[in-house]
Amino acid sequence: MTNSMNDIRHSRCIFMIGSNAAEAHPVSLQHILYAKEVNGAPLIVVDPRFTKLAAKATEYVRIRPGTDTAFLMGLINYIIENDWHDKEFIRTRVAGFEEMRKVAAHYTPEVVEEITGVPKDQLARVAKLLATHRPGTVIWCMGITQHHIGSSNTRACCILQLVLGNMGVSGGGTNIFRGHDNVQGATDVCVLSHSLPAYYGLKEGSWKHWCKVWGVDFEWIKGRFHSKEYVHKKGFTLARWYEGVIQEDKITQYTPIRAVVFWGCASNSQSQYHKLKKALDKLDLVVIIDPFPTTTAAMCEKDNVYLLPSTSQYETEGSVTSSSRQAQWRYKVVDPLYESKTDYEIMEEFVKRFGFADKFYKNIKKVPEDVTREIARGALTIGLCGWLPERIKKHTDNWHTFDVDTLQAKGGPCDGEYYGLPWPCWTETHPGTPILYDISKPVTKGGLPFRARFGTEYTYPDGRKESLLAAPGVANPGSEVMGGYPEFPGWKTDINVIREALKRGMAPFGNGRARCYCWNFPDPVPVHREPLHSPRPDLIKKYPTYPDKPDHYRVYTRFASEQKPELVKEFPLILITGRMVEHMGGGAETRSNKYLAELAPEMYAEVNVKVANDHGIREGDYMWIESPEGGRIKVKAKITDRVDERTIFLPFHFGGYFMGKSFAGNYPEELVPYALGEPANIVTNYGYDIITQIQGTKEGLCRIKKA
Amino acid sequence: MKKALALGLTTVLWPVLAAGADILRPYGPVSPVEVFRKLNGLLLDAWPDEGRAFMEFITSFNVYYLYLALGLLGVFLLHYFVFGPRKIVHRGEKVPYYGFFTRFVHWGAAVSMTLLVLSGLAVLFAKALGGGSLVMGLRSVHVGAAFIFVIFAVFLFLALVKDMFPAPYDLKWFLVLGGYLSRRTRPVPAGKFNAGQKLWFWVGTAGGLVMFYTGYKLYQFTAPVSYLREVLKIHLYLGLAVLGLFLIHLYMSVIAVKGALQSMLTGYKDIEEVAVMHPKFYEKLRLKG
Amino acid sequence: MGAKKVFSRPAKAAGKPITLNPKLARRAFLKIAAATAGLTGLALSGKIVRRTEAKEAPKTPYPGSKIVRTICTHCAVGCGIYAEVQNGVWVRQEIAQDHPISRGGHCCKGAGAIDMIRTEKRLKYPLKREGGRWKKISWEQAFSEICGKLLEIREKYGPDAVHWNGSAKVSTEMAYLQRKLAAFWGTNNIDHQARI
Amino acid sequence: MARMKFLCDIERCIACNGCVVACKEGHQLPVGVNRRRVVIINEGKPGERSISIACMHCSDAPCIAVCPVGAIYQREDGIVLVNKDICIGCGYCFMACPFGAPQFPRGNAFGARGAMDKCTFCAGGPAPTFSEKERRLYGQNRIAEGKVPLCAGMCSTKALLAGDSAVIADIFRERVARRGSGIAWGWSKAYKE
Repeated sequence: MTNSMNDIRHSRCIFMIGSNAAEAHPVSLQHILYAKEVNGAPLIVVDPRFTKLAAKATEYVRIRPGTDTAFLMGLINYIIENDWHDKEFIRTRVAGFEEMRKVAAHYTPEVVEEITGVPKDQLARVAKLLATHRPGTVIWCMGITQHHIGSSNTRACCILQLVLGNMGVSGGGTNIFRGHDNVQGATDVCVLSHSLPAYYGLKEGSWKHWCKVWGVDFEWIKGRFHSKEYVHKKGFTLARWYEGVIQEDKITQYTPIRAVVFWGCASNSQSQYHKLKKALDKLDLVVIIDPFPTTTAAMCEKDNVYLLPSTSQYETEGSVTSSSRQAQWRYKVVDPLYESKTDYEIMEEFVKRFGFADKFYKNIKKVPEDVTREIARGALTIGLCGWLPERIKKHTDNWHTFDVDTLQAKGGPCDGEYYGLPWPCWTETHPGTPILYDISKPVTKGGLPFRARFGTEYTYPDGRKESLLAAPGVANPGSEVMGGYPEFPGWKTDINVIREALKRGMAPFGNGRARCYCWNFPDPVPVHREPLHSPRPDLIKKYPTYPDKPDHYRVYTRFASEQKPELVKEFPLILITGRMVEHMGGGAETRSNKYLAELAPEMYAEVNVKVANDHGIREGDYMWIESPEGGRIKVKAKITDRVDERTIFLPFHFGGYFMGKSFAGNYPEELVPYALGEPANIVTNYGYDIITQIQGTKEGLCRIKKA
Repeated sequence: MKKALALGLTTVLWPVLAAGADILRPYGPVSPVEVFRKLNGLLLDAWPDEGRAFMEFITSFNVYYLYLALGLLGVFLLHYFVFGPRKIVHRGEKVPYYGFFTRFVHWGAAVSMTLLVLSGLAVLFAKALGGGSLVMGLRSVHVGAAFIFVIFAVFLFLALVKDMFPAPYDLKWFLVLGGYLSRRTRPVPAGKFNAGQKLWFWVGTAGGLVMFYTGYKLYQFTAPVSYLREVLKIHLYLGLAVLGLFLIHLYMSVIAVKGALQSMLTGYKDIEEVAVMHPKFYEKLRLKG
Repeated sequence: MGAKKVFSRPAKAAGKPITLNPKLARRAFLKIAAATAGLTGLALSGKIVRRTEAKEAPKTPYPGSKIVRTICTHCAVGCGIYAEVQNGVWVRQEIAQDHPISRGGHCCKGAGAIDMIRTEKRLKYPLKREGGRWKKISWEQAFSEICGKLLEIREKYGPDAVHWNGSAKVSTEMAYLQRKLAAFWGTNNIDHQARI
Repeated sequence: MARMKFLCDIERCIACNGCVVACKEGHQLPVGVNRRRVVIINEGKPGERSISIACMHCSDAPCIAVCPVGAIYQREDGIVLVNKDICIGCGYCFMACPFGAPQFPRGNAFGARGAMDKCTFCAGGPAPTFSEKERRLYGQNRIAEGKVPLCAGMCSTKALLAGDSAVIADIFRERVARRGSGIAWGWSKAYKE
């Protein structure tokens, strides 16, 4: 999120696409509905499904799954055509606008209607609402990202905001509501196969930087790896690690995977779950560390699995980062229950036995505070330098002193600081950055320009040259250079450079332009590409997907070869998944809560009444849903108008059944969750994002029949 | 209250206010009036039509039970002292009247019925007992006894039904009120069972089954609430009839007709008594020899 | 913080239980409004209504308890939780009305956060699957067997034969340690839920 | 005299069930007892709305009128409570209630209904305040602590308002005036003056 939950209170227009915040982030609605009621902000909800959020919308746009880019580019085009774009903002702070405009011109209202199914009048109305109500915020979730063109979708959202000039202002911004409670924190420290903490990547310089922070020799770390190549090679992802075991797609790693450790991670959230199940049956070792037995434990049928009881989050402590980039200290409430151990203790035991405890804990005497300090020393790119445990605790201890509207403390020990020190929090005294790219405030007071990450100038394929630095006169107040400037050399590895930049009132990462044209992406400007399993075979030719990617996070990932126009004949219905308010993620915790299980006890599939009648299915009947990959699940039908006549919706929280068979007996005795059901991900389709390899669970196909 | 009125007014004024705030209109054409109506339908259900009536019914119904019980008690006392119990000169000859099975199911039904009546009355007059766990316990007894009773009632029905069909002379029996309003003993028009017994039989078994069904619905408590209200009404009205006949039966068999109790215990009736009280059956016996 | 007007209560003999019977005059807390109500009103009108303190602190059902501030574990909104702890037991979940983001609000998951402690479905000790059945083992056995096997796999097939699935549900510090562990183990095969 | 009331702002309720679980978890209710529930109308269609419903603590409460043992009573501040020591579980109150508030946990002999349980406005019950008995039978007594009911306090969107009628009516009217729509469903039924 570039802004914060509370900042939505200042929005004059709320555009939500691919998000069901009413179920996934109910408390955020407090602020959204406030803006709707008090500012008279239209609430535009774009979603294939009439969600609980859509029930609160002033404008609901039903869109065909997987066509978000087309719709967004259509909006952008319509806004530019009508001369509603923010010309001054684009002139001073945006790069590649002309190139983008040429691409967007293709997406006329007629074309958009053809692709997305959104009537052209509605597109015009939405575009007008966006143009006449500024600043507006754009909010999205997994409905945007979980597509093979997920990264294009997200960029299209960003471009929309750039065109409207809604970036860096209160009430504007691109706000991505993140899922898990600390997914922002875990992402910031990059529990990811393609980067070291704080998005440093896997380049040699990055390794050296972190080795310095850890106080270990880079050569030693290198020696721990199989070879030098593998130090810099992106690893398997959560979405496809099981291919490393079953190898149905060719892997590019010297060895198959033999063991997997699930450390606070559910397996039933991964698509094509029936293939993951094969991997579980094949692995030598499965270790599950969790407060609950999880679906994974029940799915393992071999004697290869260990279940270690870690404590819940309330029996340990540490900082958590909310979606708004705020750190809060999650204090320990009670001592560990039963024989469970905290994750820190388990980690220590592992590290001790692996034989590198002295190196691992070199700078860490007290857990978790010293870990926070180590992160602060290393994570310069995103400015976690100011996140010291004392400061984070101070904010949590004094949360009552922060203003609801601005999130700034009025008086008290945190006077003037923003709640949770939203990163970048450059130094120990920096108040945090409540709104990213806001040039109305000095950098030391939480302002920032766009980052000048990609040099100072770029030549586009048509020969046009453009500066990548902000236009003259555009900079934060108090900046030594009033205008664009490149990044300070060495700022990513030396805190003193950052201090120096701040002293001069400047941003360490420079003052650049936001790019509408990303030359390092497969599609420099987002373009529509039909889903791999498209329900519109006639459009595949015009909007084909990418060529296959042979070494995509160590596994061959099919794109063009997977896109078969004839598939829709056999699998005519579109399959999307989503959340229920009662459950969370894989549901291990919530399905073990008797009250939540009472409220949402059963797996179901939402079916439109027409589809149901065509298949002879009545409310509450069991039906089979089958995927092109051979997955099938038996679920109850819930007949509803939430989905349209081509779509099936499944909530993805359930587990404990597998293709019609109950696995309740496989749970440890007496620990069977109160609610069991078929995992929706058994039938989610093949398809991964070209850049991030996020799974495309929101654009698959399926067929149904009465059970 | 003024504030409530103001709220009401804003609701009514909605279309006017909303004209200026077109953008805020929720997606789709739904007015608050519509929402109000839907919610009423869903949540209040039939309450606006039935609620008040139900309250009046339930708060005033207990008193009928009281009137009935007290009234019958008075009638019994009066009858006892005016006409006295019926005694029939015993010649000593006994005829088998009730088989073992009949007696067995009769007493099973009788005991459970007694429990049902007593516990039922306890629930109705719970206030006098102070409510709480005592009455709650008696409610459980009511439920338990009902399950026992219904089994006996079915068998009792099967055992006796062939002699229980109404006959033309039953009317006459009612006209003379079974001859009980007289000190003299004259034969009354009755078969194996007189009209009063038949009435009790039908109310006790068929009515008992209805009581059981309605009671079961109340025990389950899952039916729609307006159905429950109806069911409760039936249960209470029928209960009144059952209580009345139960008390009459009790009085007749234990006090008013000497030997009646004895005959249900032993299964034999005095031939003289049969001749007087059940002449049609006596005829049949004589014909048979 | 809420628009709570708490009047003083009639003095009662200390230690004697007070019965809130209708027959007894109830004069305590005659005018309270839900914090929510107050807060939203406040939010809408911009007024700040301060709560007038009760002259005598109300008795609490959990004497000696303390409030621990913590954060809900269910989504990234970051709602605050007041956990009331008495003698090391989390006795109840209080309303964190003054939390700047959630202002006491919770969805059904957060409202039942305490269930994470109360539920009977928590894992209680390390388990191992043996002959198709779950068998209780000691921590020591668990660690030595797991780490032994992991090291054996590393030795035999290389560090990339192990895949680590980290978590977005642990603290940032723990997540960082997970990433660090993978680096020290010698692999980039580590990922977590942000990928999906 | 202050008068305690509930008001659910239908325009704000998002059917997140936060109030339901807050209530159950706060009072440790058995599964199946719903002192509060959320009802959705027009589900999945334009005009979808939801409302959170519990005992409204009516001013002229039908349950009090029909209770055959006088177990239900109303406090001076309008809160309607039940005395579980007197209640016989007959269910009349459920049949008389316009809102379906009374609940009956099972568990006696032959599975007969136990004593009636319903929303207490978090005001405990007639047992000694803060006693173990009160907690077991009625749940928390937050009113005696000067705290607000859990459901309203934990409402995610501040849709559910609870408290002194004058205050919450003010808040609600302000909201209605701002946005131009809103109905206080149930008020005319529950609070006749």
